[in-house]
Amino acid sequence: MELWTNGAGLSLTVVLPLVGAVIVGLTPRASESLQKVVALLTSLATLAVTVGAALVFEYGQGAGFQLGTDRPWIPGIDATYAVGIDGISLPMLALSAFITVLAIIYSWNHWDEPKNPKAFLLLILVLAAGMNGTFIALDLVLFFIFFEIVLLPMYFMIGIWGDKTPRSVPIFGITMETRLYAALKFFVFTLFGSAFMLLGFLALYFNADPQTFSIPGLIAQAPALGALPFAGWIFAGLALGFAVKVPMWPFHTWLPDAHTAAPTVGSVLLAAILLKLGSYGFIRIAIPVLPEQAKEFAPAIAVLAVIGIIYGSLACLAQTDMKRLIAFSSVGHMGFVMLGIATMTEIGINAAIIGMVAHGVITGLLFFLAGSMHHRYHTREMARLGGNLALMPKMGWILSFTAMASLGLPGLAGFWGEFMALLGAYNPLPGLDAGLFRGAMVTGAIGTVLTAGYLLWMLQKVNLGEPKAEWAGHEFHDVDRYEMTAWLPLLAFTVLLGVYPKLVFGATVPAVEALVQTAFGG
Amino acid sequence: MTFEIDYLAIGPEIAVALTVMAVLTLDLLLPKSQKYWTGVVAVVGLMVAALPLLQLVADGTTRTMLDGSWVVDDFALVVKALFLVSGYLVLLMSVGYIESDRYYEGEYYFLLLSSILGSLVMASARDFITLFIGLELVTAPLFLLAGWRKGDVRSNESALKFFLIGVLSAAMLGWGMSFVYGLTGTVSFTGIDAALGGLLADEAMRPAAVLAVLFVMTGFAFKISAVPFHFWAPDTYEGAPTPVTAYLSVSSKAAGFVGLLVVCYQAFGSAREIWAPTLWILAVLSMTVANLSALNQTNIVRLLAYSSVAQAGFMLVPFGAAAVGGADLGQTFSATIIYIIVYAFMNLGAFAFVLAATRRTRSGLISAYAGLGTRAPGLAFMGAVFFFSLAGIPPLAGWYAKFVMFSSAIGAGDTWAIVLAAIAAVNAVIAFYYYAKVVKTMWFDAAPETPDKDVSMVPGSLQLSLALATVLVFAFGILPSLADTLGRAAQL
Amino acid sequence: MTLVQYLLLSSALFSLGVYGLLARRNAVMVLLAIELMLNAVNVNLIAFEAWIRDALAIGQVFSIFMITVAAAEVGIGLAIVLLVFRSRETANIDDFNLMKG
Amino acid sequence: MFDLSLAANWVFLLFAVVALLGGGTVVLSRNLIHAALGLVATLSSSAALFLILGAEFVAWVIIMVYVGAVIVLFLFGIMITRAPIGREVSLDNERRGMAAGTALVLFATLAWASVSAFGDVELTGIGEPTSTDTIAEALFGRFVLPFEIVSFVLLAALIGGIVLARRDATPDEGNPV
Amino acid sequence: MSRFAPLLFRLAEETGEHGDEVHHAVEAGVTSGWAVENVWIMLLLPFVAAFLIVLFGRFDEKWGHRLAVTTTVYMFLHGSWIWYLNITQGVLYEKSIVIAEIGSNWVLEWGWVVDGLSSMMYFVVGTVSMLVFFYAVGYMKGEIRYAGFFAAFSLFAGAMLVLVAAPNLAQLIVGWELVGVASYLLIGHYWEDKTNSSAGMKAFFTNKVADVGLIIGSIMLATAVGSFRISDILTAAEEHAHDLEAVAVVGAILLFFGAMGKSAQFPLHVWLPDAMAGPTPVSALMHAATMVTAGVYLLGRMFPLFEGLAGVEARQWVMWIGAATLLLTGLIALVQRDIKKVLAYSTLSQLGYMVTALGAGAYTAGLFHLFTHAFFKALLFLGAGSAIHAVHSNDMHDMGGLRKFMPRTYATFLVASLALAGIIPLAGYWSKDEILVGINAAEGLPASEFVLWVATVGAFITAFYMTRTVALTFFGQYKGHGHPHEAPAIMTWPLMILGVFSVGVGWVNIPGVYTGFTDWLAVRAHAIVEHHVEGANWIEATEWGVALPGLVAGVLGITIGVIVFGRDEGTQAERDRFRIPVLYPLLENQYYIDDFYLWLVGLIKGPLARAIDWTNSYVIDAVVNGVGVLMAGLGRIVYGGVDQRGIDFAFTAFAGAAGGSGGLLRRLQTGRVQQYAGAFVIGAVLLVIGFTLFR
Repeated sequence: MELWTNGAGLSLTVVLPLVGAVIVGLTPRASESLQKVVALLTSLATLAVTVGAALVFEYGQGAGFQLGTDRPWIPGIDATYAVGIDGISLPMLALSAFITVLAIIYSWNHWDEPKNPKAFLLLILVLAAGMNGTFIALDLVLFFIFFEIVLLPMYFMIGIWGDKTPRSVPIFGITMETRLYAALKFFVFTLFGSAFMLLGFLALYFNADPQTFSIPGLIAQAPALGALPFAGWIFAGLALGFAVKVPMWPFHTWLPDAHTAAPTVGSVLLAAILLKLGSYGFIRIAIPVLPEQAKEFAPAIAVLAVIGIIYGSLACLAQTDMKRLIAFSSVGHMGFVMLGIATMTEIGINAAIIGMVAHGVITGLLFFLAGSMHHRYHTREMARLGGNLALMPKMGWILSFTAMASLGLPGLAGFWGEFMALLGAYNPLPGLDAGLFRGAMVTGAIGTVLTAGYLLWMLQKVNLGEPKAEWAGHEFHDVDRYEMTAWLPLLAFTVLLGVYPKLVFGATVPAVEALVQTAFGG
Repeated sequence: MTFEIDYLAIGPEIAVALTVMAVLTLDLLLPKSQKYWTGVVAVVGLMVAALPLLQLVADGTTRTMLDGSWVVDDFALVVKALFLVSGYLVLLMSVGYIESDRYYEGEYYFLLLSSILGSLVMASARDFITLFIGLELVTAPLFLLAGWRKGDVRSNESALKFFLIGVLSAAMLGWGMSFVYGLTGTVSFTGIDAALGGLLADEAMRPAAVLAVLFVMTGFAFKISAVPFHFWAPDTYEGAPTPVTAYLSVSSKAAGFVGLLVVCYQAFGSAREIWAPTLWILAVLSMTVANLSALNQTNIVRLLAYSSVAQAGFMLVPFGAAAVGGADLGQTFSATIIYIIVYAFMNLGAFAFVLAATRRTRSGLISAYAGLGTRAPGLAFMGAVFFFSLAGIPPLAGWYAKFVMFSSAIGAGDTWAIVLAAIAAVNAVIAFYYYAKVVKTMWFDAAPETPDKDVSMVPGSLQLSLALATVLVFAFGILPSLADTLGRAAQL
Repeated sequence: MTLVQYLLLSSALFSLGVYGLLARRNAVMVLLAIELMLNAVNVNLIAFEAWIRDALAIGQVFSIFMITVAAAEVGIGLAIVLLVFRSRETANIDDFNLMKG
Repeated sequence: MFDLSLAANWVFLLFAVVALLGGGTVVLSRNLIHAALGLVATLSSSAALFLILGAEFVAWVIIMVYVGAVIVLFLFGIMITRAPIGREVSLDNERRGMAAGTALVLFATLAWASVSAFGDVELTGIGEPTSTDTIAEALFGRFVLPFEIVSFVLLAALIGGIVLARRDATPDEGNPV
Repeated sequence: MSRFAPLLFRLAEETGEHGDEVHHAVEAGVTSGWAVENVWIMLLLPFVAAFLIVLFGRFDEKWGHRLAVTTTVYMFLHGSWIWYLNITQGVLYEKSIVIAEIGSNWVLEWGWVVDGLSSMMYFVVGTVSMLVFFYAVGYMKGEIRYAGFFAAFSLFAGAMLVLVAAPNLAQLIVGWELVGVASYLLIGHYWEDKTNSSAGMKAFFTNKVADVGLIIGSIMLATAVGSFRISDILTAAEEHAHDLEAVAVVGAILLFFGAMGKSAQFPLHVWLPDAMAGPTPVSALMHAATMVTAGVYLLGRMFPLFEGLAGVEARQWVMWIGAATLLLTGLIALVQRDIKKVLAYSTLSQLGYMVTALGAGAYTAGLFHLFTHAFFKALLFLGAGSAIHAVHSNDMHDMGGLRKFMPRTYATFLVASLALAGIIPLAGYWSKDEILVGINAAEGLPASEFVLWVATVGAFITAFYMTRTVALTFFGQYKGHGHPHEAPAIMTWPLMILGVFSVGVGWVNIPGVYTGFTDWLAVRAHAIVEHHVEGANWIEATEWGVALPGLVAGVLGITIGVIVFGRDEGTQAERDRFRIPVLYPLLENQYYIDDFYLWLVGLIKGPLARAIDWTNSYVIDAVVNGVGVLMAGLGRIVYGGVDQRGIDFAFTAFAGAAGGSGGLLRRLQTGRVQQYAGAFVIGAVLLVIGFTLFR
């Protein structure tokens, strides 16, 4: 079909949400249901396009990008509107489109103060455009644009609908509202990273011959680029930009604040998709374009990843705020993703991708749950919760299930990412220090114990035990229709991915194989 | 010797000059209540001036006259178009502002148009005398306009400071030009360029040559308000009427850059070893000092003043990158132009927003914008667009300006250029903080209890300028080739 | 006669002007100092022209422009001083410190 | 070098000293009127020097424009602003030392550059006045555009100056920014 | 010895050099057919049941047992059928369904293995599950979350089957951890009480710690071989593949570490006694068939590796740990008052036997003990549950004299106790005897004589505490409240069936008479080499030098037990309070291992976690915030100090040197415009000088 051969189909994943955003923006502020319907329909249409793309996608074809196009955009700097997907981006694109729909469904009757559905839905749709765009972009400039576009809506989401309780900044004796602190921190941190990432992109461009921003074009020139005397610096710039987004220790501190402060849907999108932009960047750009440098940096990445795993888990154990605990857990989980990437092997990178998808599904759901519980209890202090399973059985069981999935229970989605990352780390790419990676593997495996520890501990505090006296007279509404509609698909996917990981591997394996073959010569 | 005048080549200038006269005459004839017609004439005049410009564009050939002292090439056409459009936007912004008080409408437009005329002259001037006079014509009316709010002592003070520094810079510029003349025996750029290289190589001549080059640069450094020649800017910006400030920060600054571009790349082309490192230092100083200073500002206009100093620093980055031997001068040249083009519209937008917002808040304090997001969402949206564009966040136009700026530095490839790029990158992050602070105040802070004093409609002309700037900021951001093509066409 | 003697004279005048600009308190005095500087430029231009003697007498033409501009500047400067004086009842520059930001 | 056997040099010395004394008065005098008169002295001496150098036209322009018009303007300014006429202690600010230092460094730099570059240039053919024709031709030929443009500078200064200097019946209410 | 005709695999029956060493390997009659090809139904059904119970349980709680019991009946039938096929013909079947292929050599699969070992487990799991499920229908009647209980129960059994069926290590890990989760849910069934939920957490968490070993070990072995398939790994082990050789010992020990968690070996045993917090049927199932046997099963499954390539170096640890467990936990059982805790520690001790046996290389003996133990231990728990159900207390000091009230329970419990004590001819005797013989034969292993002594002493201890338990519970006077009465039929029927098993299952492997069990288990794809006793009849075949001390130890234990607790029925509780000074507190506190773990966990959760959190806020974040504050401060300095004061800044330093500090303040307040101008000029001059001097 024409739609799929000229890139129009893929472009729709960006254009549709934007069109939706404009329509929502034009509706009168009072007609909320119209806005909701428009937003839902656009996101569903986007999902449909993504599904369509997944259907026409040729899975067997490893190398090369499909369904894309390459059109002139900014001739002055040789930047083109180049889009396309391969087996690595397809799952991420699908995840993004999928989570967006659920976020909008969930938003149907959940509005954080100061409500204003029009603005909120508009931001979700803009965010969706940015996220989808990042996953289809095949030009560094285009990638950069989409990578940055997501910042704005998220900044506003956190800043306007975020947590309004005061937060004191230790040591400096400053007190400000959590949302303001978090929004600023989120933005400045990411901007800092991406500024250096941009410098890296430019350095790649100028040292390529012919000069190009095209990702496939640069990959084709990887040997020459890798031989540059300062290629290590270029990689460091790229890595800094991506590492902040992932986030890797020690660039992670924006994450707990941003996730905790963001409104529920914001946290969900942040955790489910935005973090993946960083790790995706590593796989899509940093490694294939500068494989030799990636190899040089791999031990450092692995060490930081493992520190992140242990550090994140231990930090979780010290949290009293449920949402903050879940937020910190992302540091650990993304540590596994990065460990997988650091191995530079097929198995590790596949692990990273399925880990990303699984983390998106599971942690997204956890944030939904944390939000809904906050909605009902008006507190996230675990010391005040307890007996949730008795007060709201459905909510409680879903929470238990999701926590189990999050701790990497085999048979559920989270397992493969962790397990295979460890598997990859045991036998990293030849040439990498196997001893170090094996040490990382053991430490990472110990991290899984700690992960289990804090999640079980959270369950015990929140779900189990007798309900606290303060909730004695309260009527709690268990999971409602919209919540269930938004969560059931996630639950289903958690099981499906666990039982049949080929859902993701089917797409990724040939692509990753090609990637590793090209980068490291097999 | 006879000198032919090519009237088409000075067509835009003639049109503007006629408009100036028309405005002045009309001001004399019209009764007080009808003075707004002067504004209308001014706007129309600028539009008319675009006609010869379009003709020249269509014509396509480079026109040279008066012994090469007046050149109409692609560079001149692009920047003239920029001056006309930004002048047009400033006029639109001025209409409501000037009407709202007793601001001597006719004289105001007269002075503004004179300044625009000066900037047009600068674009084509290829000798020092013409350039000097053009520069003075840009600046002199602005000294006066800065003090236009006669009842406000801050305005008076700002005019005085601006004037004193301006004249000092004119004196230094004059001194420098006199030395250039003395050293080379000519004032035409091509002649100077030919002679300067030898002079710099001559041990005895070198001090004088350096002095000449740097004193000339000083004059332009004042105009673009680069640190440490920027001290007038915050005070003057704060005190001057806001449309004038907008003009100062955009057109006047752009005129300074145009002068700097032709002087550096043409007249002092062989003195790159002098001006490029100098501007490297000025770029670093401007970015760093201005950005850090801006962090603590409470007044919106003063904040924008420091912002514009910092942006000047970013615009100087390509010059600094040119210090590298192997730098692609075409690249660095067009990087500055593209930056100026993009900057013009987002900064004008920011000022238009300030004008519109201040009509509601009746205060220049940033904190007064609290809750604007709920009180006037459309306006606050545009404000966010302009401020984030200034911060360089995609998909707003500012990103591309920053992009080409970084690109020129990285493209030069030398360590110093990359250090400059890294400093610029850190500065871009710092700058984000204060731009975001304004947006934060508008959108995140709670609205004050007291209702707005004046919720009257924003004047149509101001709305138009806001809308135009918003559209352009989005258009340049999403399709940067619009600005890119113009910028790259504009080669000397 | 040597060129440099004129140049030294103008350098001295220029420097005196700078001193006045920096040290004087009264705005009118500062204006006077600036005139001194602009005049120094003229001395330069004429001296150079006397040496170069180009066909167009560029130095002289330039100095005429310089004088014209200087005259305009004086007019503007005095108007501003007058304006400031009217609102502040002083011409003392030290007092112009309203905007500290 | 400076040749004292040449009469022109004595003339130069005379006017140069007057010019410098005048300049000194401008920046050092504690009396505004004296300062203004100091400027007159400087400008007149430079006009004389211009005559020596053959720039007749410029010399007369200086006399007419500056001594005739500008100084009068200044005196008006001095009187309108009720500037203290007579000895005034506080005419200089506290940064005299700093200002003097700056000026000295500047002078040293300028002098060094001048001497280094033009230390050995002899001015020959002095006293042949440039004909006004030449200047007119340049002004209306090669430099016609700046000539036209500079009129706008003057016009702007004139009109704007009037507006600013004019005393308004009622002060405007003042926009906040 | 009966042998089946070789069909698929090589027949490897060779008599060892010493006559008593037998290589046995595969001889299978059944390699296809409905029963073995459709094991997936048995694997999937419990999960479907669990899902359906969750779905329908809220409409009617009865769906809980309806679905669950139906499932287990099916499991029993299918498992029994396969077991029957194995007994009669031998079964060997393996099926794998690819779920993902990664790269060139990594394949992820779901599948099932049917061979002697797994069909034994299918049978045990199916049978014991079914009986316990029936029992639970009565036991759990009216309890909170009745349906949910059965859902988790089904999950428990299903997970165990997934583990047992695993043809590859990845699936094994999946089943392994699912068992852990199900146990977490079941132990913490009464989660309103924090003790119970903590017990669940402890079980899960301890297992998770051990799983690290399993996962790393699996990864090491699988990487060395290039496949997760157990058969590939074992083939490589048989062929002494070079890659595997390098990691075999470490990998095997790590696998054993994983097994230590599930099979609760010392010192990872701490979770098992706490797991008594769950309802009694859970304990019965967990101790008999579904969870603790997993570790032993794993050792059995990987036995060719342990026996061959990993060798003594790995196996000695297995044996020692097993011996330590059987002795140390047996001792603790002596001092327990909670009847279920006694049984729990006895389970630990018996697991120690099994592990010791496998460590010593006695493959059949270890698994045979697993087989017999499953029945009598399930029976003991169900009997204890029945007693608890009657007196509403776990404390044996609240019981006493129950034989009068609950004759059926008493009779079956007694039989099971004797079986456990290893009294001839009950089931336990035969398996324990074989273990002792196996240890005796393990000459190559260091300290095997000592371990034999430990095992013999263990037999004495076992007999002693079981006697104590029976005495305190069923003899003497009733010390509790109310009138205890016999449990309903649905609970006693399973008891009696299990009683029959407890008596008879040992007879399937009597040396010299009928060694069917040995053959049944030998049906597998990879050869096992072990010491095996042959002879005309069991008296001849039995190595009495080993068997007799074991039997005597058991009898002695019972005798002393009867002497201590049996005589004066009125004061037995009194005598039970007898304390041996140092030893008793040590046993009472389980050698303080629990306390050590609690301290450790507390350390991690408390100070360490807080330290990390502190680091986050006060170090990393402090840097981040510090940069922000620094920038703001720098901004103030630059703005106020440099930008707004201009050159004064420089000149103040100038003047300061000259001692002119008096003018400082005034300087700072003077006219700014001239400072600007000064900066302007100075800036230009400095540049000129700079460029001229430093070109």
